Amino acid sequence: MMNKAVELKQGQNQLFSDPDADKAREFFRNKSRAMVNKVTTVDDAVKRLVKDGDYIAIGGFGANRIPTAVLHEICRQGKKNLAFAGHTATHDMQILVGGECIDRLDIAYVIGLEARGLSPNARRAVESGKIKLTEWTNATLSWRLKAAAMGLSYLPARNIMGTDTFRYSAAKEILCPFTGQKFAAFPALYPDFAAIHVHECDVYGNAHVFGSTVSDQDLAKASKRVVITTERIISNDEIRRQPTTTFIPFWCVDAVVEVPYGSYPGNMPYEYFSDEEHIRQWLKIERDPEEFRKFFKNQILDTKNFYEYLELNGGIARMLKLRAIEHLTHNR
Amino acid sequence: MMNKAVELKQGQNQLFSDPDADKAREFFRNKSRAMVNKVTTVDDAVKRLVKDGDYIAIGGFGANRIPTAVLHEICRQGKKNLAFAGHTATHDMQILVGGECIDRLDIAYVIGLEARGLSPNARRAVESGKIKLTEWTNATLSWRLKAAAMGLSYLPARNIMGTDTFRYSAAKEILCPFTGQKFAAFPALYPDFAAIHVHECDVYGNAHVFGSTVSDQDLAKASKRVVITTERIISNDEIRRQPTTTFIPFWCVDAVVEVPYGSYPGNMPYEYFSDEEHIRQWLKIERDPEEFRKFFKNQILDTKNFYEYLELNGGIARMLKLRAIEHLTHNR
Amino acid sequence: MADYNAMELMICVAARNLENGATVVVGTGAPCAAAMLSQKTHSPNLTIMFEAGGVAPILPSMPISVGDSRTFHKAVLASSMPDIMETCQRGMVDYTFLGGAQIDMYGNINSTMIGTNHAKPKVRFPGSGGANDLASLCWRTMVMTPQDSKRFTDKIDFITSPGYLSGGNSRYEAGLPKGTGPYRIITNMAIMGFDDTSKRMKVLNINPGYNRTDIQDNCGFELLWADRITETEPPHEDELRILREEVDPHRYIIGR
Amino acid sequence: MADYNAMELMICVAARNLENGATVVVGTGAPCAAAMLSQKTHSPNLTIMFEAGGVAPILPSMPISVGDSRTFHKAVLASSMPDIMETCQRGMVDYTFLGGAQIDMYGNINSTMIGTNHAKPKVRFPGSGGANDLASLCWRTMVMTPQDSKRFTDKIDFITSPGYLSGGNSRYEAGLPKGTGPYRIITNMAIMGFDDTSKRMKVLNINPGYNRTDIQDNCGFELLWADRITETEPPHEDELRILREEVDPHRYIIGR
Repeated sequence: MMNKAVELKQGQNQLFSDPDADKAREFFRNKSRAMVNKVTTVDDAVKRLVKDGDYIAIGGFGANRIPTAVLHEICRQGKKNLAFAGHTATHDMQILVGGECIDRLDIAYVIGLEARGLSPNARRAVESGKIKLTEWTNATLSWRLKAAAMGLSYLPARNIMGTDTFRYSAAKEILCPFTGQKFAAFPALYPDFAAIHVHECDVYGNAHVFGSTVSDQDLAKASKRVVITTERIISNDEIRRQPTTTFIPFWCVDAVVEVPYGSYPGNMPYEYFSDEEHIRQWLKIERDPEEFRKFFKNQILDTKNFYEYLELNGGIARMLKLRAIEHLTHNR
Repeated sequence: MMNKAVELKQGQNQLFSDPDADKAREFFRNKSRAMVNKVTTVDDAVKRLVKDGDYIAIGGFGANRIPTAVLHEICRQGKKNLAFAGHTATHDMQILVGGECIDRLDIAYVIGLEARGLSPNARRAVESGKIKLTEWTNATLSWRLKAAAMGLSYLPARNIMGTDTFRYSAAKEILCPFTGQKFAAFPALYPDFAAIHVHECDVYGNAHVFGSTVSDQDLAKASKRVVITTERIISNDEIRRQPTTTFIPFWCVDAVVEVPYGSYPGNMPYEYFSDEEHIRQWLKIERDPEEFRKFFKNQILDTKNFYEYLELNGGIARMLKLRAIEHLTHNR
Repeated sequence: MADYNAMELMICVAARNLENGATVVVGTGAPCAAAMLSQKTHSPNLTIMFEAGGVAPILPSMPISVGDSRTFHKAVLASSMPDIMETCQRGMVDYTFLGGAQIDMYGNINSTMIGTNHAKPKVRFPGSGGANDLASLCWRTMVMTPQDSKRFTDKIDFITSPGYLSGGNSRYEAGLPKGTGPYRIITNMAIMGFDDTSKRMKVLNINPGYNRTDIQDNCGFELLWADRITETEPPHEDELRILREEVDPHRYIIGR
Repeated sequence: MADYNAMELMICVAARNLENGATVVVGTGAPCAAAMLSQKTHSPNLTIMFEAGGVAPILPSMPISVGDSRTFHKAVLASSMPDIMETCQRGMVDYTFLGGAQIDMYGNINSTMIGTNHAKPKVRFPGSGGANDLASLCWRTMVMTPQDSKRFTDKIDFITSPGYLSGGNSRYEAGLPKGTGPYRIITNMAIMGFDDTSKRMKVLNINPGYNRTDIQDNCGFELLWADRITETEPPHEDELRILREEVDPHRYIIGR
């Protein structure tokens, strides 16, 4: 048991969102819980639900089950000064940094694309000093979202103490009231906006997700405004046939958009694998800022919508190839 | 925001289990995580996994998805001085009180059987002064289990403050380190033993549950020793066919017992409804302590096993009737 | 005017207080009937929730338990108790219903015990269950109860679930979420709310057939009275028809 | 003796340290290969976990991401990041692997930045990801890394993930779970553990072809030496065969 006279430290960096549970409750009190048809377009959803300066968070895991169409549209609409939850942010962050949308960054994992290497453009942005940085970890951001999903202002945990990750965070040390043990306290994270890509949902936003769910259930609950993109819309009857499977309930969701292949170039479990060639292309072109600006304009800013982007990158034929890779049938 | 000079209260009643996370970790360090065949009998599981004086908790919701065979066997083996988590404890508690197994009780909901009325025998026991009582609530016990499932020693929450429920609990008031808001702190509950009835699982204990899951996922994680009874054993291939559906993973589970109709006389969602006649019989007979002792001996203590108990109460024919009620086909 | 009993009146009044698009956690019995009636009349988009995890079921009949399979029959969601309670804690649940053995002028409720020795109660009741949680965390708590001066008492033996505690700002100062608390107390005699400042119980409507004296005589503490008290609107024909034919055809609840 | 490269040796050594019946959280690359090799040799009952939620998959190939669909291919469980991290926090996970740009004598690791100004780093790396969490919460942390005196340095620029912090009892005093910490540092030159009391890095085995001078010369801090240092057992024929034919047939990892 720890000595009660011990000094309690706190991280020195900035907290980019308000953890106050009563303020969040006041927002949620007025959020609609009516089960009404929420189907719309990506364009409309981003227009209505994302404001300059918002704190935003993205579902999935960097280049797995990501809502690419929403990320593109945020860039296309030129949203600015966003704070971003860099919770294993990989291709999702590449896009937002390409669009110069972010000026505050909660970091768990950023600028890397896991085994694929680092994003030169995201790295330049983070090294530039123009983006405010606060350090966290994957578990920490998960628990910050969980604290919000639970309607709290913080959660205790047993990691990050004693490190510089703590020092450059906005966490605090506390003592357990029962054991006297020292814990880290993580402030609740209530994002202003979240986008989550799912396998299927009904028009009300009741959604199914298959495979690892990362933090998306907590993210859907914690966020003030939520758009869901979905591989396919299913009937409400289908949701009611297996209520145990409902992963996100309708009341969390503000808008539903049907976007088949919506995680491309990311992996969508049980549907299609990631387009590793396309992602390699990004990483290569990013080395030259000028070339990357052209590529980004051509691929995202100048495409009318997500379908044009898919066409530009091989269309249905390419998608079928990625389906075969996902299902391990491509070498047969 | 609350004044920092505010007095922080604490509940005056006894805590029946140790919330220390490092002590729990020490236990879990030595708990086997090998994926081996754990199929056994109820008799063996109770012999090996329940000790006199243990803190025990039961899955499901009183008379819904309860591990009746394990409850009966605890009585049959005459386990004594158990502490019990009265987390919407209804027929499960009726059985354990009938067997005179309990001497410490964490109370959220006890002695009642919801819309059916109160259990005279459980009520006599709780009014007798022979059982130590500490008050909690349904959410509180859920969160105490969740704290343990998360590997913590407590969780903060926003209920029970200001009431006598708090006063006769073992909770404490704390202040949020970020907002200064007053919260209740609930000590983690790491039960020594839990029994959970599930729809299907493999021989390693990977389990599926359908319908409301109450607190059972946290219960399986929080408990030091866990027995699962299951309507049916399925193959490991079937588990691996849909890993998103796995509700309890093997490493939580110490023993697996196949017990069809295992929640009888309770409801098993999608399988069979509760036997309301049988439960009414209990409530009626309990009014006369002497009659109830005979009934309890005949029904539970003198039956060799759960199948004999089922036979005594109508056997397969009765079960088919309850299946028809569950599936709303009994009046057709 | 239709012929009806006190339970039918109370259910109709409760149902009218649940607006379209709201969320409500209910138990078994009258609260569940009120929510179902509300859905079938003016609030088709009312979301009914049960604390064990069932959300927006198509109820084939009255549940016996808030965790039985009826509570998630063809539901939109069958989740868990912490999920439902955290949804309440997050501020997404508008209404809940409570009952109990005793209630005081601040809407505090006792469902734990009668007596003074907690370790050896004179009469023991089930305890909080989810009542304290829902009363703490939902925005508005409603109570449907028969009224008499033993039940409506100056000093309840045990505060199981919080109303406005000792009145004024004491509920918020105790740490409970801002803006929450008891909203309506619906009895066989009257409908009560709470004074904005003192948080004491205040009569808003008087049920047909009762007067002020009846109501105060059957209450163990001094009631406040609204400036303009109107008679409770009795059940409409269509409310009664739906309640009797569709909601509770076996008269499990309204037949009591 | 079989012909092998440094990566193959390191993977074989790591694999031997994962005992049957244990649980291990791995990332992509060498740690995943080590865990797979261990399963296919002496630890068929080793449970491989990924931080995004995949548990005990039947891996059809090396994952590209710890959240891609390979990580839960025919898995026993596809859950969530908080679930995996809480399983670690509860004390149910035995091993994890970490990497980084810098490591010090107490096994603290930097994967965040080079430089002194956090707001404008000279070189920025991805940050903790799950590394700090796993290093904090799993029982034993292993590191597989090439060894040179820039990487093994007296003063790392940023402690991303905790080793034994400033040595002695400082890790536990900081609040991290009792009994956890770095266990083995596996390099191309040697295998290191940590002194029981000072918690400083200590050489246990020397890889074939290297000597004490090589090892100290390629380390920016003073190493401790075990009383009895043996030569690292080189990869066995069957380990190499399984590693090359079954674990990494395309030589994504061992070909580097």
